[in-house]
Amino acid sequence: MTASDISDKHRFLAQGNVYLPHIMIIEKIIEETPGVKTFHFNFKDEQIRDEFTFESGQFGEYSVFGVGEAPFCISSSPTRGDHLEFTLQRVGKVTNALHRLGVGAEIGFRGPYGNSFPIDLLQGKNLIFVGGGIGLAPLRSLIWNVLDNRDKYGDVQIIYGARSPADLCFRYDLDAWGDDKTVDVITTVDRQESRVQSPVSRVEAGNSRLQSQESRVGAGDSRLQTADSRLLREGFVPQVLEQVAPSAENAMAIVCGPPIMIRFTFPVLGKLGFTPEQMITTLEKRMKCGIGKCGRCNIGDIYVCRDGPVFTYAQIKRFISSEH
Amino acid sequence: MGIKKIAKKDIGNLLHQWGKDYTILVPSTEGDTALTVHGSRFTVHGLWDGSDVNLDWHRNTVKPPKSNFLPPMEEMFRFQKGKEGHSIELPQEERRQLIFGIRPCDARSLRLLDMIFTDVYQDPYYLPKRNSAVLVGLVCLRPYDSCFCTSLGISPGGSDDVDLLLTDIGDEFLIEEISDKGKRLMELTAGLEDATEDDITKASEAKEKAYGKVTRKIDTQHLKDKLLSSFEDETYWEKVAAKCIGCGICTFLCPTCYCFDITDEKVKKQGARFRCWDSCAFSLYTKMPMENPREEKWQRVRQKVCHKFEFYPMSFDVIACTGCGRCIRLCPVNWDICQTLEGIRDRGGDHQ
Amino acid sequence: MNSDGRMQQRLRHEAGALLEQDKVDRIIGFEPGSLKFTTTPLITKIKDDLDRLVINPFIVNNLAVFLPGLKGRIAIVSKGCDSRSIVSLIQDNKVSRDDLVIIGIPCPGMIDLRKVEKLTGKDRDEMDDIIREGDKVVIREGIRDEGYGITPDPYPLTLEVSDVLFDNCLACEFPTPQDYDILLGEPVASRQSAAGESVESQESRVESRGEGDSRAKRLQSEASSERSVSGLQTINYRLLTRQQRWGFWRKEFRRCIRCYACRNICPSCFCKRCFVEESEPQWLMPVPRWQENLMFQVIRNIHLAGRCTDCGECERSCPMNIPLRSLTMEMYNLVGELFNFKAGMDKDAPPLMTHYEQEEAEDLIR
Amino acid sequence: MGAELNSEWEPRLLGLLCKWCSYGGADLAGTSRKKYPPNIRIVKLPCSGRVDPLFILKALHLGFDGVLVSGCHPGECHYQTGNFRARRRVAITKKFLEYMGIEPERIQASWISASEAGKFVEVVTEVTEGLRTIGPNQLFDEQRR
Repeated sequence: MTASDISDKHRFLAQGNVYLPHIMIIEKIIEETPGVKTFHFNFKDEQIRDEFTFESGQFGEYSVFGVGEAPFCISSSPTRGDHLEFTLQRVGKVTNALHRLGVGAEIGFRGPYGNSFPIDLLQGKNLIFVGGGIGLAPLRSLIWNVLDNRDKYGDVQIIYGARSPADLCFRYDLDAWGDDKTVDVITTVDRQESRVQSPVSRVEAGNSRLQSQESRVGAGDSRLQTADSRLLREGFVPQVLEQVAPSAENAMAIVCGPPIMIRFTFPVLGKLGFTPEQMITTLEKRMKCGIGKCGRCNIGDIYVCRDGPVFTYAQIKRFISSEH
Repeated sequence: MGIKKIAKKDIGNLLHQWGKDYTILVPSTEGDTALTVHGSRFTVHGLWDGSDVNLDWHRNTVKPPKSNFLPPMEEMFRFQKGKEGHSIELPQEERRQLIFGIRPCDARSLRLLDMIFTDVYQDPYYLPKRNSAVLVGLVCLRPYDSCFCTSLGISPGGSDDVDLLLTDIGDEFLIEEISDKGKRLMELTAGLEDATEDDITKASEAKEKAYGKVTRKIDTQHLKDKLLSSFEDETYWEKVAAKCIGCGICTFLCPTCYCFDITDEKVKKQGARFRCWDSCAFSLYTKMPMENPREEKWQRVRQKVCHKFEFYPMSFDVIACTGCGRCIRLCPVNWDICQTLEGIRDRGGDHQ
Repeated sequence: MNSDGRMQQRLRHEAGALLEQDKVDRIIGFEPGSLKFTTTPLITKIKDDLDRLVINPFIVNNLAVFLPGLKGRIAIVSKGCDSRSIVSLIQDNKVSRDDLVIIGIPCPGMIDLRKVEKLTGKDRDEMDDIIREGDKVVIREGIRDEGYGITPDPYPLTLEVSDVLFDNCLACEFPTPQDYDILLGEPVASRQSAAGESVESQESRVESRGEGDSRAKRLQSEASSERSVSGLQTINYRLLTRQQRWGFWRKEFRRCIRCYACRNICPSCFCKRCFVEESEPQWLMPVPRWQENLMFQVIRNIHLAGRCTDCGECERSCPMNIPLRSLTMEMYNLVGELFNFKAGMDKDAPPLMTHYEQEEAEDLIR
Repeated sequence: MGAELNSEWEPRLLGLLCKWCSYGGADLAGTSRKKYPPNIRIVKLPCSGRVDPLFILKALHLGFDGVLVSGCHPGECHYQTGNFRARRRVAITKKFLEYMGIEPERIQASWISASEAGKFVEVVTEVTEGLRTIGPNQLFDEQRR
């Protein structure tokens, strides 16, 4: 998708000014892991609430008034729900302030910005989703989008990994996808022993079968058969991907995770026969303005906020080695 | 097209007339002493105080005119938390600006900035100021030894990007109408004389002479491709970056650098969101909590050079440099972008 | 050949030997700049580059600023003030003396182009040559252009060297490096002691220029006017009233654009991450508002207490012409008065703020 | 800012108090019902040696009119040397701010032990009255008022 395509998209500008945020209300907060929360939020202005549309992969600028703005993708699917969701890890000034907010608090939001996953290109193909940690958030928007239009796509395989069982996000989604017989879910952790001992997914506590498996996970046993024949493997995502070895034929791989994971995943996909055009990723940079003006999110001549955040590997490989 | 002239001593009169409709910004020294910085006259486009004409127009300003359109800091909006939640209030629109004595290179820089601020999304702070402003250009008769505008298609006497163009012809300024906006302004201006043939000849001679004074050159042919093929050459970039101290002078005072930061301030229940200059020379500029794509100084230096000479041409088909030479003469360690580009040109011939 | 030329010749020779004998990995010195009357730092491992090493009255940078960022054994060209910065860095454990070969220059002072420009009415690039000859500086006629109102002066023009040196060079206490491995010439005495002139009498010399005005009165009128003549002489603002100082500084700091050149050019500002960049807690807003600018400079100077050696690089670098040396000098004097401390004198002494005396500054405690 | 516009203005004083002594002194003043101006806001520090000049500047930045740093008497620091280090910092901060044109009365330091409730009351009263005389902190008047 090019810049000119974006200009044709719907814009939802507050007072006609692209930098002004809409006021949003937080409706629900899910603590995914000790440092990661998902916020369900909605427009305060009911008219915009009805009119607002977005596509999977787009992002927004979220702000806590008086603290600042930060970009996050919209992690819910446009096919679902009467609200929007975003997921963030507590890492800096803005994310800390967001984590301190409660249900009912007001935040600023402007967007949607950026391009989106190329739905047209994905339809009819086998899809391999490769996610790591909180990188599942943008994939999740697309996964639900795909599953809600299941007949338009081929096989769906999800390879998701986190550092430890406690760091697995969206357990309720993993469970739901696991229950879906048309989806192959493979979950892996870098190491089985969780650094954080407490049970994790508070909202879904007790419902998550993955979590209930944790107690049975033993050291030295790297592949564990769970009760409903799902795997909780041990190993880094690129390694697991290599073991699973999905076919590149009529397939697209959609990758999102920490930069180090992305960096090691592309070569593995290449080995498996995926061409750079078959590899899609969504990137994260320090996007301050979100609209291609403030200058800091570029990789070469590509501005992640303006030209992305969704790219094929073919688009970014020229610059990625030394700046990503 | 009318060509007029005005005696230098009557400039105050002229500015008074224009001052009714515009905020007048003139090149002026701060105070009464003509101080210099690193051998550059310390002048800025500052508010004309309306009193006597104390203009120092001989040499280009230290602060580029972008600071009047993209100010070092600007309030984007104010917010307030009341019983009904947050409310947002936009700042009032400012008065139209008239930039008096802008150099052709700096006038071009604004056109380069227009590209980014109209790209995909219209910038609601820059554009209103820019569109309502009048640029009264001044032929640059004394370019610095660090100037290389002619290598970038700009002439010290160029009129492409201004509304009116003044030429110093001794005791008088020749005034040429360039754009429609300039024409309209002239129609409302009283007290101008028609220029004589002699004046016009004098002016064109002066322009020609000024062109010859820009002796520094860079070769921009295939530069974009050479930069692209040198992008991964860490050794080269480390070498050129070694003496850079990573301050923000070259970017903040570059007429075409536009990077900014957005930041909030709140006192009790109200506050404001600001936008202020930021620079790719600062390591925090790209810093994210978990990683920094441009951690190393050489990466940041590379970004600065490539943004102007490689990425901007890829996006907008034009080099984002006007050859004004500020980054060279204001640099505290004399880091010279021309030398860096020369080094790129001299590197192997993997491009035709 | 003048003394600069002799030192330069010896420098190239010594530096070459150091690289050749593998005594150091890198040389830090100066090479000619790309503009007239400028030099630029040369940081190199390559022997051929050493032919470009220069010593002239324009080697203004304090090269110690590069040391904390470089690894390995380094030979560094060092003037008197630079050497004190190096000592200060050693005190702070930022560099190890064992990794350094200090090539000392007995420094006769650097020429402040701002002063030359002011005295000649010409800009740097319009002068042909500035030659230092002992206590005189000869300016050769520059490119002349008719019709710009410059009165033709008699050229070549001869100026007193004391009229064109940087203020901090005129006030330099230790022009010969404090610590060196190689000294390129004979040690030179401080201008003050050479002229048998104390700081006080120098101040009175400044005063005598005031043409009958009492000094304080003149300074006051300068500070209350738009801008002082600090481009020519650093003023002791202590002589102004508190309100005048406040008025002066808030006006000066309105101009600051927060480019951080003052911080980045400073060898003593070696923090990897400056307090001004902290976001949690955010001490200061990144916006260039005068209050934040002033606070930044105050904190920076407090952090430099006992580190700043009065090399004057912050003021020289400032593109907005803010008289920053007035601040660094105040702090320099302050730590001397309060704690009897001089920065960069003894590499084995503890840094000022890590240390204390039982009895000191008690009069400031109520 | 003219005083006449500011009839309701009350000085705001920030107390940076060492928890081993001065904070105890303040506590004792409270429990023994001694009266002292309500203008002081107290931050309890583990030691006066924790005082960073940044704290003082930040307080002025936030609109406090003065800062009082208080720790144990010399030689009585719980950590041996904390108050000596604080003394150096406060001294240069106070002197340097004076050079910038900020009233030295805004930066105050005092040694107050846990038993010196009387001295605490005395110091806070004096400092507050001093601030009342010199008026509001000018550093942020334009921005904040």
